[in-house]
Amino acid sequence: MSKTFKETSKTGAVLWFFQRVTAVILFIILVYHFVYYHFISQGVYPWRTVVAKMQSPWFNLLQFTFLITALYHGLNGVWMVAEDYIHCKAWRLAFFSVILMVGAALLFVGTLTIIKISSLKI
Amino acid sequence: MAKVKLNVKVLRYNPDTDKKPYWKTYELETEDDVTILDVLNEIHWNIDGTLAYRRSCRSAICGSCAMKVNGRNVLACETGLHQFNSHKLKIEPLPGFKIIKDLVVDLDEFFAKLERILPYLILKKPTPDKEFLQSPQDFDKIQEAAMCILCGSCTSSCPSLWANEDYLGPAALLKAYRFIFDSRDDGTDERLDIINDRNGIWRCHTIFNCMEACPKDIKITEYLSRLKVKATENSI
Amino acid sequence: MKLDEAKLYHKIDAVVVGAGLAGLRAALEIARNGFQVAVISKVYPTRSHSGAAQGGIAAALANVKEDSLDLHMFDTIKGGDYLGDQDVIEFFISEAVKTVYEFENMGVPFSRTEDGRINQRDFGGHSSPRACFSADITGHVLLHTLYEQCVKQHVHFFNEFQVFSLLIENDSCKGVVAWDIRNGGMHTFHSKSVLLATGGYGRAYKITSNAHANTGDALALILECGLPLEDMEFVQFHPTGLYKHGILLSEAARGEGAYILNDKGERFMKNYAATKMELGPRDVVSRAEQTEINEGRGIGGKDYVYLDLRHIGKERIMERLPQVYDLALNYLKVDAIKEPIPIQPTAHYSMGGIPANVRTEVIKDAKGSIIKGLYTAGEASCLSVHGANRLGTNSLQDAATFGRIAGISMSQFVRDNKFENLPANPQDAALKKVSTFMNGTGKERHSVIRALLQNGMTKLAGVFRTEEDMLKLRVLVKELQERFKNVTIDDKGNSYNMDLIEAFEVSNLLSFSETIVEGAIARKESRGAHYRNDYPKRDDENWLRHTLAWQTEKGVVLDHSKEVIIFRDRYAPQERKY
Amino acid sequence: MYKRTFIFDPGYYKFVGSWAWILHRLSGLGLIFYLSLHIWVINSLTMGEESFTRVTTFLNSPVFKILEVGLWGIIMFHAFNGVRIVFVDFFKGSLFHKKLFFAMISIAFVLWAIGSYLLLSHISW
Ligand SMILES: Cc1cc2nc3c(=O)[nH]c(=O)nc-3n(C[C@H](O)[C@H](O)[C@H](O)COP(=O)(O)OP(=O)(O)OC[C@H]3O[C@@H](n4cnc5c(N)ncnc54)[C@H](O)[C@@H]3O)c2cc1C
Ligand code: HEM
Ligand code: SF4
Ligand code: F3S
Ligand code: FES
Repeated sequence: MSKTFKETSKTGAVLWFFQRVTAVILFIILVYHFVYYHFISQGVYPWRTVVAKMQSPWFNLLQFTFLITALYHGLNGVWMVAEDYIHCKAWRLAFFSVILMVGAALLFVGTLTIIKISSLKI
Repeated sequence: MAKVKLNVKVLRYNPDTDKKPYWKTYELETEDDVTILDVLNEIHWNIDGTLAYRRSCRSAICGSCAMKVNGRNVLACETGLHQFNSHKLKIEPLPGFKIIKDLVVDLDEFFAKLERILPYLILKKPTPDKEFLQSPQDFDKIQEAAMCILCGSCTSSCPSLWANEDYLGPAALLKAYRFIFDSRDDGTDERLDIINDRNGIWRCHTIFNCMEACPKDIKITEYLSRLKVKATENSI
Repeated sequence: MKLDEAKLYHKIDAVVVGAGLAGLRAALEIARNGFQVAVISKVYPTRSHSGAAQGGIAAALANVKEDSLDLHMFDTIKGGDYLGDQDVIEFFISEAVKTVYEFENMGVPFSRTEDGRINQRDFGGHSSPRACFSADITGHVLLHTLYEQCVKQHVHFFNEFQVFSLLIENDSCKGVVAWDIRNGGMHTFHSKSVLLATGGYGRAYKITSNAHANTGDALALILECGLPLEDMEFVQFHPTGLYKHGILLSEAARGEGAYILNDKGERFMKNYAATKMELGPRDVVSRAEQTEINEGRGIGGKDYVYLDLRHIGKERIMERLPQVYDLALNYLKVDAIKEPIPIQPTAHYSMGGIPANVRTEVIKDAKGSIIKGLYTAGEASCLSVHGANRLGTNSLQDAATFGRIAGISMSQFVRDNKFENLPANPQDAALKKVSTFMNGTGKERHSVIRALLQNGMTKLAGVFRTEEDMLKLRVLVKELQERFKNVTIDDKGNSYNMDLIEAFEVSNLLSFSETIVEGAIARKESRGAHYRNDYPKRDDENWLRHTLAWQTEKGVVLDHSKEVIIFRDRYAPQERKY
Repeated sequence: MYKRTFIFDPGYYKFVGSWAWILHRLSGLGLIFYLSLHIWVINSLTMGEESFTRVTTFLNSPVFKILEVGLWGIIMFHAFNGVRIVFVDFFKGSLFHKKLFFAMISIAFVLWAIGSYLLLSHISW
């Protein structure tokens, strides 16, 4: 039996389970998000109107949840794909770091955006 | 029962002389009610004795004769010509395994993986004088999984295995299911610890090729799902 | 290919040849006793033919209905037409219950009764539901469980190794020589004790329910060593073999009420066994079928009759007989719900084999002198539990129980004895076999010779036998043996040389078939599975005796001096009526 | 011994399960790629009125609308197949996974068509 088998990682259950939990949350948010922002609010609106709408706390909460779950779900998904195809331990580690960094960066930018929008003076 | 002309393409490989497998075509005439195994026998016995393949029971119970015929994994012995529309056959060894010779593949890893999941009853209670009691409902949970003939069709058809040869594979995981869900067994924790692994159950992405390939129609994916839930319950 | 010399020599306490139920059970016992044991098998253990057994394993557990050891013993003796040795049978029955409970405790998934105990079903010839079963895959689950237990005990497996010769010198067995099928190369296994558990010899027949691997290799090797075989003329024919294939359709079909019909659509069993009809014992039904066929009432005048399930109804067929349905559909394109299934009698079980005593030690003569360190169990052996006709489900029990006993005997032997020196040039005999085939220059194909032999055996020494037929067969076998000397093979390579293996197997078939023929010619009576048209009666006066057959320069030598052991006070022979 | 490599064995990809898996994987990767872009684009909203207008104008251009129709399709597929996967994992979906696949795909398709109509109908061509 190949030696590689012994490099275990026991995080599979957590990844698997939360991928599903986030999937269900995403399903709900995403449908809402699309229906609301892409179908209903169509056309070119004045900046002021849009930002005003975006400053409601309810909207911010939703946006933030979406950001977190989608990032987690998406990057976790990428990591699961990587686990399938990258067999060398060092490469896996490297890839994982990249994912973490990208995740952190996106989280930062995304959070910043939300905060900035809500603190904009109209 | 009429005679038919067959055109049979077989993937040949002899480790002593060939660098790479190659296709060889045989033309022959047989009855139309024969099985793929009969066709191979006919070739081996009367046309070309160098062809090698595994077979024994020829009644779909020993699991020797799994191979890929016209694009899917089957047991050669239970697959009749009539299951195909044409009289052209394309026969190759199971994908994903190493070829020893012609249609004979290396099963050492396959069996090693099976051994890995501790495929025997683990008892932490004393054995009774007679039998352990087990309800018919509990028996039903494992009956289908116990039908597995270890033919390797499922594991060799799984894209996850093609990408990662260390993946335990559906056959071994099904065996794990068979013991973990056996009401008599006390080894759940040990076994879950083994399959809850990078190369274990989490490499299954419910691709269902295994279920398509299984000659015994075992609902493999369903059992693997139950294992995943069990493993999750145990570690979260 | 250059092979490492050191790797071709193995020194190990015990060698088990054959990884069926008998072989694995023995290996498990030896390993549990702390000795080194190697299992040599020409197929992966889980591919052994024990896995094909469907019906069940017999033991008088009385889980479903009242039962007793006595009754089981009586059924077995009567089923065997009083040729079984009753001391062995008594021992066998007394161990049977333990064997099954042990299996259960090892994890075999048995079907269960409502209150959670091992379920049991009726089976032909047993007077109480005694067959412990697991759906219709009993042999399969037993075999797999045993294999798994052996894995747990770190038994050394030599899979896809075929034994080519036995190392017997001065009535003592010192090991075996085996060919590595996968890579080529001859390996010597030097051991204190050897178990032969290579299964049945159904492959001597054209129509058989046996696996391709059941070529009785060990029997031929025994003959080669100048040792005898016992009761070889007793070959059981099962009435419901799938037409042309011989694959077994379970007895359960008739249990569920299937009819057997001839060309006129008659349930002809009414002419042969009016009370039991289709549920008569195997030999009776097989003979009835064969008579119909011989007298031209086969379907369309051909050599088969119909097994008719149609009246049973779709639901019940699918629920109770799924395997029968699948087999008919996959192999013959017959939809059993709408059409009757073509069947014919099929060679099924070999009562004869390597003679041994109740401790499974191989014996070399009618007096019971043993060969030191050589053991046998399972279908390859003839301890004479089954006599002239085996009852369904008794054979798994036989293989398992005497496998265990063999393990115990061998452990004892290994503990008490030292390694003996190997004979000089141990590999010579085996290598010579390989080189004869590899360097053969003749034009004969082994497959052709085998087909001729199998045809001959099925036709001339099948369900019905006459002196005339068998004399013809004797000539045929001799002729084929001559022709075989000119055999050549296509494949001259080392790796997975199936051609070589098959040539070797055909030579074995040719060798022991002789003893079947000679035994059958000599036995001038009809008993159990052996039926002579010219001597249709059982003859207890003269024939309550076993046949021992040796192969010599001058042909087969028979000895009938080994008398059947009978407890006259309890189980005196009586007429066998069902 | 010879090891055949089977990164892609077309012979085997003809069953519902493996297509669902491949598409799910590709769509998932596509989505995370898009999400990254999305976050970056939204960020530009905070740069002030000017950049906002530039971006929203682009977002309402036919080119982007057509891209969005594609995106909507990918999302619908991934979302509904994702629901199928959840069913397979937790609710014995394995026993009818093919039917489930076609059912989910149908719903996804219908919603995709409706959504696409809505998206495209807002464009001033
Ligand atoms: C279709 C069918 C159904 C049956 N159903 C029942 C049933 O319901 N109940 C019942 O009690 N019995 C049944 N029997 C009979 C029973 O299955 C067999 O008698 C029993 O399994 C024999 O077991 P074994 O261990 O002796 O041999 P096997 O299981 O046949 O094993 C033989 C082993 O020997 C090995 N071998 C052979 N030659 C060599 C060699 N030269 N070198 C190395 N290895 C070798 C083989 O690889 C194999 O592993 C059935 C038989 C058949 C054919
Ligand atoms: C709409 C709701 C969504 C649902 C119901 C959903 C569902 C799922 C599920 C169940 C999986 C696990 C697949 C598996 O383990 O085999 C998965 C994987 C994945 N998802 Fe989603 N998802 C959704 C949205 C998203 C979004 C928005 C993204 C991108 C950011 C995304 C990216 C991924 C990726 C990359 C994978 C990994 C693919 C793989 O493992 O094959 N998903 N999704
Ligand atoms: S699960 Fe099915 S396909 Fe897989 S090894 Fe067992 S019988 Fe073969
Ligand atoms: S094909 Fe493979 S991915 Fe899972 S469902 Fe079967 S094991
Ligand atoms: S030969 Fe045994 S399964 Fe096909």
